[in-house]
Amino acid sequence: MTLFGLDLDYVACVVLFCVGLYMLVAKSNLIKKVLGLNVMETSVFAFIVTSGMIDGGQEPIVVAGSAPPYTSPIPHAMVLTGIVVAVSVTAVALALIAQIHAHYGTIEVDELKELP
Amino acid sequence: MDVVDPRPVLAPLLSFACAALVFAVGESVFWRRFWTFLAAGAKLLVVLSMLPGTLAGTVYVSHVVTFTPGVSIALRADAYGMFFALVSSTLWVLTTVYAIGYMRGDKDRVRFFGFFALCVSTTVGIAFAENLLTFFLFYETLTICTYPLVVHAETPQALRAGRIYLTYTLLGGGFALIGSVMTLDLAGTLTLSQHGVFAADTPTLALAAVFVALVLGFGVKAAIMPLHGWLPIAMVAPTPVSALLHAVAVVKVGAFGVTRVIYNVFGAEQLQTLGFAPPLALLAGFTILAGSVLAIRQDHLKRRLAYSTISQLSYILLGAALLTPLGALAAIMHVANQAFAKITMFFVVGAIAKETGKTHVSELAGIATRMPWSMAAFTVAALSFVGLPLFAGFTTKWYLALGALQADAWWFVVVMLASSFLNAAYWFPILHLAYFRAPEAPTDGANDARGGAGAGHPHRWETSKTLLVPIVICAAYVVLLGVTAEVPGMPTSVAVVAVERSFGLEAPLP
Amino acid sequence: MTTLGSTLLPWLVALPLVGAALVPIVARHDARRAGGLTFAVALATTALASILVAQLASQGPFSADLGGWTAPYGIELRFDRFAAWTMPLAALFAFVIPFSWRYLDGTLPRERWAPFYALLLLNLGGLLGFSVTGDLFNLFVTMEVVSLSSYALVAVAGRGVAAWAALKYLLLGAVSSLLVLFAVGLLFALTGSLNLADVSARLAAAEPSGAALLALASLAVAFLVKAAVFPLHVWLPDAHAIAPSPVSAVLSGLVVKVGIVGLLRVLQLAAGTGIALEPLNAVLMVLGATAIVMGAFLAIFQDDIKLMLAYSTISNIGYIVLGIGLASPFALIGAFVHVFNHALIKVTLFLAAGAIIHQTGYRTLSDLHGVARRMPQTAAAMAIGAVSIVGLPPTAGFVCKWYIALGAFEADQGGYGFALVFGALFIFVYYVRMLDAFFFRAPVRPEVAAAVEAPWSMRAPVLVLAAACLVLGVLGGIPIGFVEPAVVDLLAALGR
Amino acid sequence: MKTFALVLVLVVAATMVIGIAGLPPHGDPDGPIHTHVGARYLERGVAETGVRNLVTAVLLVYRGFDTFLEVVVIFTALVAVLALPSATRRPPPARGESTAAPRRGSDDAVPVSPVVFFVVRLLAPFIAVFALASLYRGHVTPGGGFQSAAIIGAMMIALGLVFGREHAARLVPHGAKAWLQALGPLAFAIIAFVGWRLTGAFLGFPADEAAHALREAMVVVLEVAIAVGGAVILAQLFMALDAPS
Repeated sequence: MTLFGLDLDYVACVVLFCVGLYMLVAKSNLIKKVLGLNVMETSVFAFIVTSGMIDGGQEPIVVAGSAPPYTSPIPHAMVLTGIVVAVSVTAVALALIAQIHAHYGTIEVDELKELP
Repeated sequence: MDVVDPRPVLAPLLSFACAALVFAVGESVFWRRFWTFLAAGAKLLVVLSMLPGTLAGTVYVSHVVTFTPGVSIALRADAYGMFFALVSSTLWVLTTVYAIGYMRGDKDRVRFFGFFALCVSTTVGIAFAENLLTFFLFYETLTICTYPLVVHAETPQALRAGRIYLTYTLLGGGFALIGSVMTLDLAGTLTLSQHGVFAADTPTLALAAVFVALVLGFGVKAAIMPLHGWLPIAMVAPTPVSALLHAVAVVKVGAFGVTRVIYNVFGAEQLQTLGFAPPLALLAGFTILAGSVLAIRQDHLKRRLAYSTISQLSYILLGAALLTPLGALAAIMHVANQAFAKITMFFVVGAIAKETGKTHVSELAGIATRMPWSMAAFTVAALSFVGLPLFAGFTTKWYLALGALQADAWWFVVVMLASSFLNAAYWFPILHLAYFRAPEAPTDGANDARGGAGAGHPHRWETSKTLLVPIVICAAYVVLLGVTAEVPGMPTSVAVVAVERSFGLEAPLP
Repeated sequence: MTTLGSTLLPWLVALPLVGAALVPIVARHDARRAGGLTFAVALATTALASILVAQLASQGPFSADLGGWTAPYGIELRFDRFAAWTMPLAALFAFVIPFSWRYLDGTLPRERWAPFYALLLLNLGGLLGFSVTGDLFNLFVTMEVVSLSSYALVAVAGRGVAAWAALKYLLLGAVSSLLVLFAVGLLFALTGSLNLADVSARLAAAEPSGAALLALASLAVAFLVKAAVFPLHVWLPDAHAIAPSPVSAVLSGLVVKVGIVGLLRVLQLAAGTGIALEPLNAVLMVLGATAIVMGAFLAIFQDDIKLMLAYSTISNIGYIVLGIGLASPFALIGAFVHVFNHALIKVTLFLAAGAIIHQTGYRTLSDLHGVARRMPQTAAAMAIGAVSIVGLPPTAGFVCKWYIALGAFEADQGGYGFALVFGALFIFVYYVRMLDAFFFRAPVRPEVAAAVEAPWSMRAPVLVLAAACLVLGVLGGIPIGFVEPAVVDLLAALGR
Repeated sequence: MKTFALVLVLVVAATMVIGIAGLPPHGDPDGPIHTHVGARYLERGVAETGVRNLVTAVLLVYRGFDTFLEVVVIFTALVAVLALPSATRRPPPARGESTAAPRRGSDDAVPVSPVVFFVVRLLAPFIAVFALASLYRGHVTPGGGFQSAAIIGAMMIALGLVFGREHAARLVPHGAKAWLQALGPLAFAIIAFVGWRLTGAFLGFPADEAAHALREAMVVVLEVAIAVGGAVILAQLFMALDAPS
């Protein structure tokens, strides 16, 4: 689907990316920042999966009853890896936030900046 | 004729090894002295062994490493380098003897002697540098190695002096680096050559930038005004350091660098065409006079010596900037003449401070009766600076005047004469005080207190032998250099070879 | 066509990673074994890397097709002359790890030793993988191994402040990683391939498009963040200063180089595509020069020695970026040699600083007066490192400064040569203060006055590294000779 | 901050949209994605790998090295969390807040509704079976090691929430924990070594028809290792984040 020559599926990914970026930059709460990061990650995954789609294609599992065209398997493999990476980063981020909370009693950047 | 030979590398390497050994075994006084003397003696022998070859026109070369084509570290003992290396190696031996006596009982002697040896090795490295990169490498190493010596006393003044020293010299080093880089960019090579490295069609503006950068860079250490500010301040260092480094090694390296730039980077002919030399000559002339005038006003002995050094160094620059064979000869010879005379003075001043605690001119009344030999040596050096015939300083002035006339610059002769009078004006009062005034009666022991631990032998004759022997030998050299100026086989002949072969000028003397 | 090199290459990456997996197992009953195993793995990796470098020197670049699938159908690891830097990289880890043995006493409780060492090995494996991979997506994954372990290493020893520094690092690092992934997606959509060389060739064959430009720009921005190029450096000073010293050494010396190696990949991608690199180069030059000056300037105001070293990293990364931006042969040679030389120097400095902090308990200059009297060898190593980082001869730092300055004039950008030479001197102002404080002042703290030299397991790495700083100043021709052909090839590919 | 964020977002959005306009339209069968590397995988994937789910084929066989690094990444996350100081030192209670607020964990009363308790208990076995099915059928249907790892991990987390950590921790034998969490990287290393001995290539899979069973076995080992190792790591991550020291 296109509008003004722009691929709307891709544009949706850009919008999602920017929503996440806004959360990451503008929100003061650290958890919300990490959520923003997750939204950005999701948008990139969506973008990659979208790029591998093919019109009228089906999942790339070659069994009896399936027939070409298949969607490209590579983006799926990439996104699978990407998700695992994203989970790992999120886990470490949450662990760090737990540290910060345990030590300072707050996870608001505004308040953290005021601390000595 | 170039001959590949390991000796140019061996000479600095010996002092490097010495430094390493001193740091390793330094706590033992015996071994420290043993290695230092062994290395100093061995190095002098190595340098001397190359002398016959140099006089015959042989140039010893050794390549250490090549980075990329045109950029390498290599050492090359040409006649000019040999001359400088000879002076510095000889003085290392003498200064070491003196320093052992002077530093007795002082703290941190391991550090002192270790860095001392490092400085000397880098000086020889500079003398033998085959290209600008090698030169710069040793030049900056010298800066760093001198720093611990300058701040040796660890007093606030010493630390401040150290910082000022580093600021001046490192900024200078920066300019030298830029100049070297531009040289490589313009000429495609860094190798110092007899007739300069630049092609005739190189843009003048670029060459001017290179000249300014390099002269600024090396001029800092040569203490050309207005880049001289660090030298008087650095006099807080222990006297052997002031003597060897701030009268000989460090400052001479600067002057040596400027001469190399004039003759081996640009070449006399090209510089003649470009016309960059006269401004430098003017600056040098100005420094000669201004340094002398300032020296008169100093009451602190070492500071007076420092300003005198500033003035004397510009003789070398002036001689080089005249671009005539006799001027160049004077410049080279002055490297030795000034070194021996000035080191004599520093030794004497150090001995006086050590023995009596006196550091100011005004305190010197009657000192000649207390220390007759030392003051005799001082007198010899002073006369040399004033330029009396039969003393080393005369030969310089003589050739310099002839060189100035060769270049049709008669007014430099006037500068020289004026400088002689100024020299007399600040040395003779000292002699007058020392010989013809009765010593002041000790009033309240303040002088002794100022001398600190060193002022402990009020009734000893003269001073300890380790101080006196180098003083006398240096003074003897001053006379020797003066009377043997035209005797074949003496230092002058090396200088003549250097003018011919290293600078590519016609023979200055028949 | 399986040669010894291509057979061993995958194991270079796998060895430390598998070693990391084994560390917690081996250390189940005795935490001290973790350090021993880690050291053994680092040594083995160094040996492996040395063999590969020897192969490279004798046979030229080689690659390994993983799983036997030839590129672009599988993942390709490529060992070229730039990748030769993996050897010193692994070797530096082999110095950092024994240093950590005694350093961890009193820094970390024993039950966390095994994870700490495992993280170090993961970091090493990731760095090696990142340096040798020839595959875009693999580049992303290896980069994540490096980043993730780095975030954690920053926060390992401290509580709140460390976690906060690590989180800042993580958030910026994650965004830059995401940009890399986004760019990989774009390039894959454009070319259908993930192999670096193949993507580059296919980009060159196609019309230059805005998407390719966006991909390269995203990559460049991402790697500039990773390299902490001023003004994208905000995460670096705190993270590098707060981390335990061995970690600071690794982060400052090696991990920031991820950004530089990444920039190199951007150049390789862009080669031959017809995309004009002049704007990128102009930006890199300005950023590099700014970073040199600002890093040095900010370092002057620091009293904390580790913070100061962190700022000097920013300044030194500026050298490298400037060298890459100048894009003349000498500048590139200088930049790439500095990738290694800076690593060596910075590891030396951080380890020496770590030894001093560990022995005295103080980390600011004003507290550390006179420390050289009690720890002369460590302080001497620190002095050599300081002289070297400023780029004074005869040390390793000088060689690079010389070449980059040379490159500036070669590229007719003499002004940048000035910025480089005098920006470096600027920072020496500060180091002189440090040397004064260490060597020429009386101790003010009783702990400093009573300190003793660090144990040999900490002192030996520091001393050997300091000696290497000096040796590489004189023998600087070796790394230069190694990099030169690669730079010539790269420039040829870029059409210069 | 908000204004800055908005400006940044707008600039980024504009840049990205301009860049994206240059992409080939997606879904086009003649686009580069579908004609280059991907086409070969679709054509010869089944024959070359013996795996019918081509995503799995790409993941484990064609790009196995990526997946090796992927399990390393998640292992890194676990080690990273374990390396951090324990975060259980609670902050001083804020003003007005009761110090007796209930804490989760088996040592305190677990304020979980009986409904949740029952549902989790009831569903847990089914979840486990689903995970196994996803693993077992992974080469012919969507699914595979990572998916089942996520499912098992989620199950363990749910059990941990309901029964308390101690109960859940018993699901992972203590002595084997160190081995299990490293299962992914270790299995990859072993398979890589075996593949190297068999085919001469790191992580190579024997291609000839005779070695079909062996190839199958290697894939299965990897899938199981990913599933078990991943699940153990996920569960441990969760517990470490909330571990009392």
